[in-house]
Amino acid sequence: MSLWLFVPLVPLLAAVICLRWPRLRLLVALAPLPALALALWPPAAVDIGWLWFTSRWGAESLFARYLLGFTALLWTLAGLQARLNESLRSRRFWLFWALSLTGNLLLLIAVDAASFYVGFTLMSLAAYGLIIEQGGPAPRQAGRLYLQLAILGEMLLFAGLMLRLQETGQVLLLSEWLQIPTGAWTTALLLLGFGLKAGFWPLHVWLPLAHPAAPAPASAVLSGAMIKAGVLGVWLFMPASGGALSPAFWLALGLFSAFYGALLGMGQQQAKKALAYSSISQMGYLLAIVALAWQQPDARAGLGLLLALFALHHALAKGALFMGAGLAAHHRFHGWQQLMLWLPALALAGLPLLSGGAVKTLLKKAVYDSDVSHWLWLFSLGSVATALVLARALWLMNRQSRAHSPLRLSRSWPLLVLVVLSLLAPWLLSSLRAAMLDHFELSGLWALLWPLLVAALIATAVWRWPPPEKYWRFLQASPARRASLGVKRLWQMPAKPASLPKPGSPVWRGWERRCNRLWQRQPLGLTVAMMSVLLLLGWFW
Amino acid sequence: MSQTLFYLLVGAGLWLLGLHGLLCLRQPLRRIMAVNIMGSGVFMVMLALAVRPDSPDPVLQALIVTGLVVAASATALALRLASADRDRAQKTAEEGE
Amino acid sequence: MSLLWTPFLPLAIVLSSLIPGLLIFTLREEQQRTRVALNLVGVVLKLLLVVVMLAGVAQGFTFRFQVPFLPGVPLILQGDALSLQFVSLSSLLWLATTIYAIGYFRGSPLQSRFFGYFSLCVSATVGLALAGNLVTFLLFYELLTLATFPLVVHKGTAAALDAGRRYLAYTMGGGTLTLMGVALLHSVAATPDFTAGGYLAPLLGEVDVSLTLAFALLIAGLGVKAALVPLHGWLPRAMVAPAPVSALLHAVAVVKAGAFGIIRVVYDVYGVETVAALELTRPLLYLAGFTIVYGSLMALRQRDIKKRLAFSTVSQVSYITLGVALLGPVAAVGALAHLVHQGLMKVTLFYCAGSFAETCGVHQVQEMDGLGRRMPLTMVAFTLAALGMIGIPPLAGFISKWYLGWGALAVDEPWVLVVLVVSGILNAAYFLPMIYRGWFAASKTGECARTEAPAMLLWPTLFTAALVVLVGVFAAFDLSPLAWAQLIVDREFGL
Amino acid sequence: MTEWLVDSGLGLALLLLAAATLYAPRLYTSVVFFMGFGLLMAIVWARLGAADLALAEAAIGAGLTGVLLMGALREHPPRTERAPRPRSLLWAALLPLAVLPLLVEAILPLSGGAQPLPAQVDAQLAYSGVSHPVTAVLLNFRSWDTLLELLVVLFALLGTRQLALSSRHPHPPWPLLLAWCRWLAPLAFLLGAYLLWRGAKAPGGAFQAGALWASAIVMLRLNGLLPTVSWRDWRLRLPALLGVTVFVLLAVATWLWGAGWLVWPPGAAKALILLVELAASVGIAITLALLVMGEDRELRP
Amino acid sequence: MNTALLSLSAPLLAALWLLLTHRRQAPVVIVASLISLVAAVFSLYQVIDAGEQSLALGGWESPLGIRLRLMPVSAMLLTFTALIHSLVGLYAWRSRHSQTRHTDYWPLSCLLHAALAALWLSHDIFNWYVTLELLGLVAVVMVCLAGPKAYGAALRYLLLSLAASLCYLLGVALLYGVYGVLDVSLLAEAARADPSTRTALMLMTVGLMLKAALWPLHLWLPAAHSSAPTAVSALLSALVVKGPLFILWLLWSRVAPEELGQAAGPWLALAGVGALLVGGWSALRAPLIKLMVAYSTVAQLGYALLALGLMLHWRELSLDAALWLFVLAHGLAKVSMFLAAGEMQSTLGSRRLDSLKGATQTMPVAMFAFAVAGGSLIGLPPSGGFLAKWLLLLPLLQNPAHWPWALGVMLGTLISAAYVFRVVAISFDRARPTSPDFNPDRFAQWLSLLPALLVWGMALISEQLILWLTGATL
Repeated sequence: MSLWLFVPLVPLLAAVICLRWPRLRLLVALAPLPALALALWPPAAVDIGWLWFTSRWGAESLFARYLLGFTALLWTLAGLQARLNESLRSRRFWLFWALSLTGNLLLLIAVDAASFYVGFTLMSLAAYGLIIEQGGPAPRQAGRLYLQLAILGEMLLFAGLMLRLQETGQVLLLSEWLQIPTGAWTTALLLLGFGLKAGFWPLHVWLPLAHPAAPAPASAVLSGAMIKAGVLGVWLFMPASGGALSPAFWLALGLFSAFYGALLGMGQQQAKKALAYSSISQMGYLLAIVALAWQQPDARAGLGLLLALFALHHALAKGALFMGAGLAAHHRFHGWQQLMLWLPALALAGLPLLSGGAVKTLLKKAVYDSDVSHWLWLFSLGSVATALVLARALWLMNRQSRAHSPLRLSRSWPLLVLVVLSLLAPWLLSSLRAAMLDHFELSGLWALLWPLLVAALIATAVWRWPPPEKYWRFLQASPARRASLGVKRLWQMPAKPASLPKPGSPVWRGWERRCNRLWQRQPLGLTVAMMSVLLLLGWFW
Repeated sequence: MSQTLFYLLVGAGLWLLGLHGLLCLRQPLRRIMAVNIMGSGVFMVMLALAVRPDSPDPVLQALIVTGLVVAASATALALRLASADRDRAQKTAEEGE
Repeated sequence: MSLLWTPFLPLAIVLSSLIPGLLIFTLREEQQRTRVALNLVGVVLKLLLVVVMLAGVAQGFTFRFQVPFLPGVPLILQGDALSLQFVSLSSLLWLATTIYAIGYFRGSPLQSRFFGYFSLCVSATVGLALAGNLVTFLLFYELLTLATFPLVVHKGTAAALDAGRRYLAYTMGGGTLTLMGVALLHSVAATPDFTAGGYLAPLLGEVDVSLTLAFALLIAGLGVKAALVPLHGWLPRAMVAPAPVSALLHAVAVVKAGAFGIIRVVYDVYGVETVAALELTRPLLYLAGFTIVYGSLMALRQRDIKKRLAFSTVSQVSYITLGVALLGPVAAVGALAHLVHQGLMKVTLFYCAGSFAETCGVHQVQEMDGLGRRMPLTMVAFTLAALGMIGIPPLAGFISKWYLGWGALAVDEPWVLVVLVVSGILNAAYFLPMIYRGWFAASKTGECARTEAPAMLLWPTLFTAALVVLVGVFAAFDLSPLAWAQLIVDREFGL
Repeated sequence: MTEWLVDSGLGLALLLLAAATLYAPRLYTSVVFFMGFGLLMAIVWARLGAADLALAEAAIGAGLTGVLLMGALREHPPRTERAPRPRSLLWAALLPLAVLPLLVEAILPLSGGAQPLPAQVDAQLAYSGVSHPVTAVLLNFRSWDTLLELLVVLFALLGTRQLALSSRHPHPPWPLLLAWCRWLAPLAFLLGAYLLWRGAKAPGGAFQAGALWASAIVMLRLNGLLPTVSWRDWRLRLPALLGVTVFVLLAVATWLWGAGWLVWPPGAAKALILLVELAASVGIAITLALLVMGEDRELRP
Repeated sequence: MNTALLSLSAPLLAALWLLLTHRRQAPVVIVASLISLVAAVFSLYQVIDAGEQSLALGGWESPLGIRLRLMPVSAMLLTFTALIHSLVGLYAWRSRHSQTRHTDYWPLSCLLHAALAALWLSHDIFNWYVTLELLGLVAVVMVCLAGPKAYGAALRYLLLSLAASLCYLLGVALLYGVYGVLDVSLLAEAARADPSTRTALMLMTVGLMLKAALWPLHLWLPAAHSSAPTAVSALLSALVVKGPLFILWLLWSRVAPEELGQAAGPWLALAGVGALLVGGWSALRAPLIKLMVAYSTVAQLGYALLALGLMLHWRELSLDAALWLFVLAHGLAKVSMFLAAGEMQSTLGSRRLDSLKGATQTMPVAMFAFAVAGGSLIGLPPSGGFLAKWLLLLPLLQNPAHWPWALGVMLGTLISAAYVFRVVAISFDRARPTSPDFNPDRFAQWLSLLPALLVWGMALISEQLILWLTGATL
C-alpha cells in the first residue's frame, strides 16, 4: 500500500462520506491535504500493477512537486471558501467537487500516460457539475458548451494519445516520451485535445462563459488549477523538441492569445468574465513558455521550472481574484480588505516584489536568452494589456460590491490566507527569491514598472472619458454559445416516424386474387392440362 | 399397317380423347365417362398387345380383367360421390333460399 | 481432476439451465416459490460449474463432450478459453437478470412460460459458446432464435408481434445463410473442431471461391444477430420486449451470439492467415466501421429510451466485429474484452431503463427530468454505464476502446481511430443529455419524492454497474476480462 | 381386305362413339352412347379373340357401368349443365394432339416381338390346378393382384357407405322389366354359376359370374322379391366380405401350415381356386348389387 | 420377409374383423398397428442383418409370379407406416375432437395401412398399379369421412387419381409391350433407352407425380387434405403421397436407363424447386389453418423431388438418403402439425388462421407441437428435417456449378420459415385471444406433440441413420 494511493482515494472517500452525511463537507474541502503533504515530503514513485494498464504514480521532480503543491493548496483554500458559502450546500456540488479534485490530483501524480488521461478526463467531466451548479440558463448554456468541447477534446486527445503511443512503442511512462519525435497528426490532435482544456486562443471559447457561470470557488480552481492541466499535458506528451509545427508558431499563438485575451477582457461588463479573459491571456504566456522550451530543448529544465512557477503564481493570484470576485458580488470590501483584491491583481500585473514581478523577470530573462529575444518588447506590451484587464476587473468588482453588506472575515478567511500565501510565495521559493533580487536594481524595477504606469495612465484616461458602449458591445458577443445551441438542436432532431411497410398494395393483391381464382375454379381441368404439357416435355427430351 | 398396330393406335386415340374430355368437360358424369374412355383406351392397347398374332398372352388378359374390375369399382364410387356432391350442392342452395 | 467426469462438465453447464427451464414450463402460474427456487438453483449451479471450468481451463485442461450427430460431424461441447469468456459472461448476467426478472414480473401473468423460455435462451447461449465445431454452433444458433422469439413477443401486443415477426424474418434469414455457409465449408473441408489458428489454411489456392463465398455467407448470417448494418433492422424493434429480455438480448444472448460467431469463424475456422490471404476482412472492417457510426447517429435521433439503447447496441456490438476484422492480436484483445464489457454496460442500461419504466413510468428521454432525485441509485448505475459506453476512463468501455485504437494502429489502419472518435462523440451526444436530464433538470411534473426501484430490480443493476467500474479500474488484474482476453489471444495467435 | 375393312370400321366407330359420348349435347344421349361404346368394345375384343375379356367388358364395362350411369343420371338434371364452347374444345384439343406423335412413336415398335411370358404360362399351366391360362394367372400365378383387386372392390363399397345421399329413392321400374325379371333372374343365377364352373377350363370366371349374379340380385330387388337388408345385419356383411376374407385367410393359412404365402398345395390347388372363386363371386355379386341399388337405409344404418 | 408380410396382414385381418363384427373398436386397430410395428421392426432388423430379401408369392418365380421384395428402404417405410398409424390411431381414439371416433375410420385406416405395406413390398409394376388404386380409393373414402362438405374435393381427387392411374397403366402397358416382363428387377436388366421406354417412363412419371401431388400437379391436394378429418389429413400427408413417390424413385433409380435418368433429372429438380416456392408461397398466403398445412406438404415434397432429380442427374447416390430422410422427417412432422392444427381448430371453433390468436395461452401444448413440427419442416438443427437438408445440401455445394440449386433450397427454407412462423406469431397475440369453445383436451395435445418430439429425437440416432441410409440405398 503506497502513500500515493491516498492522493486520489481520500477525495473519493470523502465524496462518499459526504454523500451519506452532507454535513461533513469539511472532509471534502480538506481532502487535498494528503496531496499537499506528499508534495512537501514526497516518497518514491510506485508501480500499481493491478490498475488499468498498470500505472505508476509519484511526484519526483521539483516541477511536479510545485504543481502538486499549489494545486492542493488552491483546492484546499477554495474548498474551505466554498464551505463558507451557504448557497453551496448541495450534495451534488460537493460530489463533483471531489471528483474534479480527484482527477486533478491524479493527473498531477501520474507518471504514466494512462493515469494522466484518466485523471484528466475525470477532472474535465466532473467540472461540468461545478459550472452548472447555480442553475438557470446561463450556467446551462455555459455548461453545455463546456461539455461539448470537453468531450470533443477528450476524444481528440484519445486519438492523439493512441497515435503517440504507437510512436513510442506502447511505452506508457511519460518520461520516456521526451526523446521520441512525433508526427503532424499526433501534434494536431494532442494540441487540440489539451488546448481545449488549456483555453488559449482559438480554443478558449468555453472559458468566458464557464467562469462567470460557476460559483466563485469553482471558478477559482477551474482557472487556477484545472486549465493548467491542459498545458501540463502538452508539456508532458509532446517531445522535448516540440511537435511537427515550428515552435515559433506556437510562440506566436501564445502571444496572440495573450493579447487577444487581454483585449477582449477589457471590454467585459462582468468582473468574472474579465478575469476569465485574463486567464486566456495568461495561458497564452504559458504556451509561449512551452514553445520556448521546444525551441531550446537544452534549457528544458529551467523553462520547466519557470512554467511551474508561472502556473503557481497564476493559480494563487487568479484563485484569489476569483474568490474575491465571488465575494464582491455579495459583499462590500472596505478599507484594508480592498487589499485582498488589489494585491493579487497587482501581482498578476507584475508589480515588483510580488510573485508576478518575480515570474515576469524570469520570463523576460528566458526570452532574452532565447533565439527570439527580439520579441521581448511584445512581452512588455503584454504586461500593459494584463494590467489594463485587471484594472477593468477591479473596477467592475468595485462597482458591484458597493451596494452590499460589509464583508466579515469569518466569511473570507480562506481568501485572506490565499492572498497572504501568494504574497509569501516569492520569498519562500528559492527560484523566485533569486529573481526578486533583480527588482532591487533600477533597470529591473523600471522594466517592470513602466508597463504598469502606462496602463495606469490609460486606465485613468478611459475612466475619465469613457468610450460609448457600442464600441464595447462587439467584444461581448458569443458566437460559440450560439453554435453550441445549434449543435444541440441538430443532434436532437427527432427521428422520422418509422414508416411501416404497407400490407400488400391493392394492385398486387388483385393479381394474387386473380391467380387464386384461376386455379381454384378449375383445379381439375388445369391439372389435366398440366399433365399434357408435362407429357409434351418429351419433345425436348 | 398390321391389325395390332391399328388397334394400338385406336387405343392411344381413345386415351387421348378421354384426356381431352377430362380437360374440357365440367359435368361430373361426363368427366367420369371421360375417365372410363381413357381406361378403355389403355385396355385396348393392352388387349392389342395381348393378342399379337405371334404370341397370345394370357397374362396381359388377366391384367385387363383386373383393370376392368378396378375401373368399374372406382367408377361406381365416383358416380356415387358425384351424386352425393350434387345432392349437397342442392341442399346448400335450398338452405340458401 | 479426474478424467471420468471432465467430459460431462460442458454438458452439465448447458443442462443446468435447460433442465430447470423445461421443469418450469410444467409449473402452474401460482407456483411462484418453486419457480424461483428452480431458477436460482440452476443459476447457482451453473455459476459453480463455470468457476470449476474456469479454473481448469486456466490450468490448461480441456473439457470436451461429444455425441455423434452427422457422419463425421459429432456434436461437441468444449470448454476453451474463448468459450469460457462468453460462458462466464452469460452465467453471470443470467444470475443478475434472473433476479431482476423475478422482481420485474412479480404479479404478472404467464410467468412459467417466460422463465421457461428464458432458461432455454440461456441454455442455447451457453451451448453456442461451448460449441466445439461449426455444426454444433449452428445448432445452438438456431435454437437461440427459437428460444428468444417467445420472449420478444411476450407482451403479445401488436407492436410486440410486429417486432417478433421482424426478428424472426431477420434471424431465420441469417440462420439460413449460416447454414449454407456451414454446409459449404463442410463440403470443401469437412467440419473438424474449432482450432486455434483455423483449419482452412491447407486449402488455400484450391477452393478460394468456395472459401470466400462461405465466409460471406457466414458473416452475413452471423451479422444479422450481430446487427451489422444493413442487417440490424430487427434490433431496434425488438426493444418492445420486457426489460429483462431486452437486457439479455442486447447484452448477452442474441447480439453477442452473432459477434461471438464472427470471432469463432475468423479465428478458429478460417484463421487469421487464411483470412488475410483471401483479403476477406476488409469489407467486414468497413461495414463494422460504418455500423458503429450509423448506429450512433440513429440512436441520437430516438426519443424512446429503450430504442436509443437499442441503436446504441447496434453501434457498440460492431466494436467487437471491428476488433476481429482488424486481425491483429491487440485489436483482438479489445474485441474480446468488449464482448464482456459491452455486455455489462448494456445490461445495466437496460435494467435501468426497465426500472425507470416500471417504477416511475418513464419511457421517453424527455420524461427523465429529475429522475436523479427520484431514483438516485438507479440513476447512478445508469450514469456509470452510459459513461462507460462513451469510453470515459477508467470505465469498462474505455479499456476496450483503448485496445481497439491501439490495435488499429498496430495493423496500420489509422482511420479506425476516426471511427472511434466520432462514435465516442456521438455516444456522448446521446447519453449525456439523458444523464443531464436525470441529474440536473428539474422534474416537469414536480414529483421529486424518492421512489427508488424495488430491491429485486435495484441490486442486479447496482451489481452490474459496479462491475462496469471494476473491470475498468482493475483491468490489469489477473482475473479481469481483459486479462482473460489476453490469454485467449495468446492461445489463438500462438503468442 | 375385308378383315382390314372390318377392323378399320370398328376402330373408327369406337373413336366416333367415344367422341359422341363425350360431346353429345344431352347427358342422357351421352350415357346411351357410352353403353353403345362399351358393347362395341366388347364386340371388338371378341373379334380379336379374347372371349374372356369381351364377356367381362360386356358385363362390367358396358352393363354395370351403364346401369350405374343411368342411375346417377337421375341425380343430375340436364338443365344444370353448361356445355363448353366449341372453340375452347378445339383449343384444348391441341394439347392431346401434340402428345399423339409421342405416343405413336412409342407404339410403333410394339406391334411385333416375342414375349417370354406366354411360353412360361404354357409351361407351368399344368401345375396351376386349372387349365384355362387366364384363370391360372388370375388365381394362381398372380393371385396377389387378384386379392388386392378384391380389396379395391371392397373399398368402393365402403366408400359408398360413407356418402350421405338423401334423395335416393328407388324409382318404380319399367313394368315390362318387372315381368321379365321373374324369369331373367334365375337364368342369370344359373348362367353365372356355369361361368364360374367353366372358368377353370375356358373363358369365364369369378368376375363375370359375380357380375351376372349381381344383375340377378338387382332384378329381384327391383321386383321387391328381396327384402331390404341393413348393413348392420351380418347376413349382408358376411357374403359381401366373403371373397376377401376367404382369400386372406387362405393366404395366412398357406403361410402358417403350407408351403408359403399363397402357395396352393399341389393336390388341392383346383379345389382351393374354386373355393376362392366361389367366395369372390358371392362377394362381388353382393358388392356390385349394393353399389347399384344401395340405399341410405341399407348402407348407412 | 415373413415378418414383413405379417406386418401387412395384421392390419388387414384387423380390418376384416372390424368389418365382419361391425364394431368400431379403436383398441383393436391400435393393437394391430402395434403388432404390425413390432413385425416391421423385426423385418427391419433382418434387413439390416441379412440384406435385401425377396419372396415369390404363390411359389411362382418372376417373371411369371409376383415377387415381393424387402429392401432396406421398404423395411424402413414399413416400420414408419406402422409407427405413424399407431400414433395417429392413438390420437384418433383419445381425442375428444377427432371427427373420426365413431365412423368407419377404424377399418379404413387399417386397410390404408395394409395397402401401403403392400405398396412398399411390391416389386412389380402392375402390382403397383393395383396398390396405387387401393391407395387412391381408400384415401378418397377417408376424405369423405369428413362429411358432405368434403365431397367436392374428394370427387376431384378421385377423378384425378383415376386419370393418373390410367396414365401410369398406359406406361405399364407400353413397358410390358416392349419387354414382356413386369418385375422391376427384370425390367431393370432389360431396359434400353428407346422412345417407347422413354414415353412409358414419362407417362408413369406424370401419373405418379399427380398422385404424389408433386408440383405442378398438386392442385387437388390442398382441398382434399384440408377438408379431411384431422387424423385422416395426417395419414394422407404423412404416408399416402409418399407411396407414389416411392414408386417414382424405384422407377427412375432402378428401371430407367441411366441416360434417360440423366436427362430427366433437371426437369424433376426444377419441378422440385417450383414446388418449394409455389407451395411455400401458397402456404404463406393461406387463410385457413389446415389449408396452410396442406400447402406446406406440397412445398415439402419439393425437397424430395429435388433430391430425386439431382440424384438422377448427377448419379449422386448420397442424395437418396436425403430423399428418404425427407420423407421420414416430413411424415412425422406433418402428422404432428395436422393433429395439432386439427385439435386447435376444433377447440377454438374456427378454421381460420386468425382464430389462433392467443393459442399459446389457451392451448400451449398443441401450439408447441405445431411450432416444433414446423421447426423440422424448416430444417432447424438438430431435427430430422435438418439432417435431410444437410445431406441434400452437401453435394449441391461441392461444385460451384451446382450452387444455383442450393439457392433454391435456401429460398425454400426461408419460405417455410415464413409460413411456419406466421402461424406461431399469430398464436402469441395476447391482445385479442380467441377463447376456446371447449375445455382444451390436454392429453390429445400431448399426443399431437409426440410425433414432433420423435422427429427431433431422430437427432439421437442421426449418425447411424444417415450412414445406414447412405449405405442402404446405394
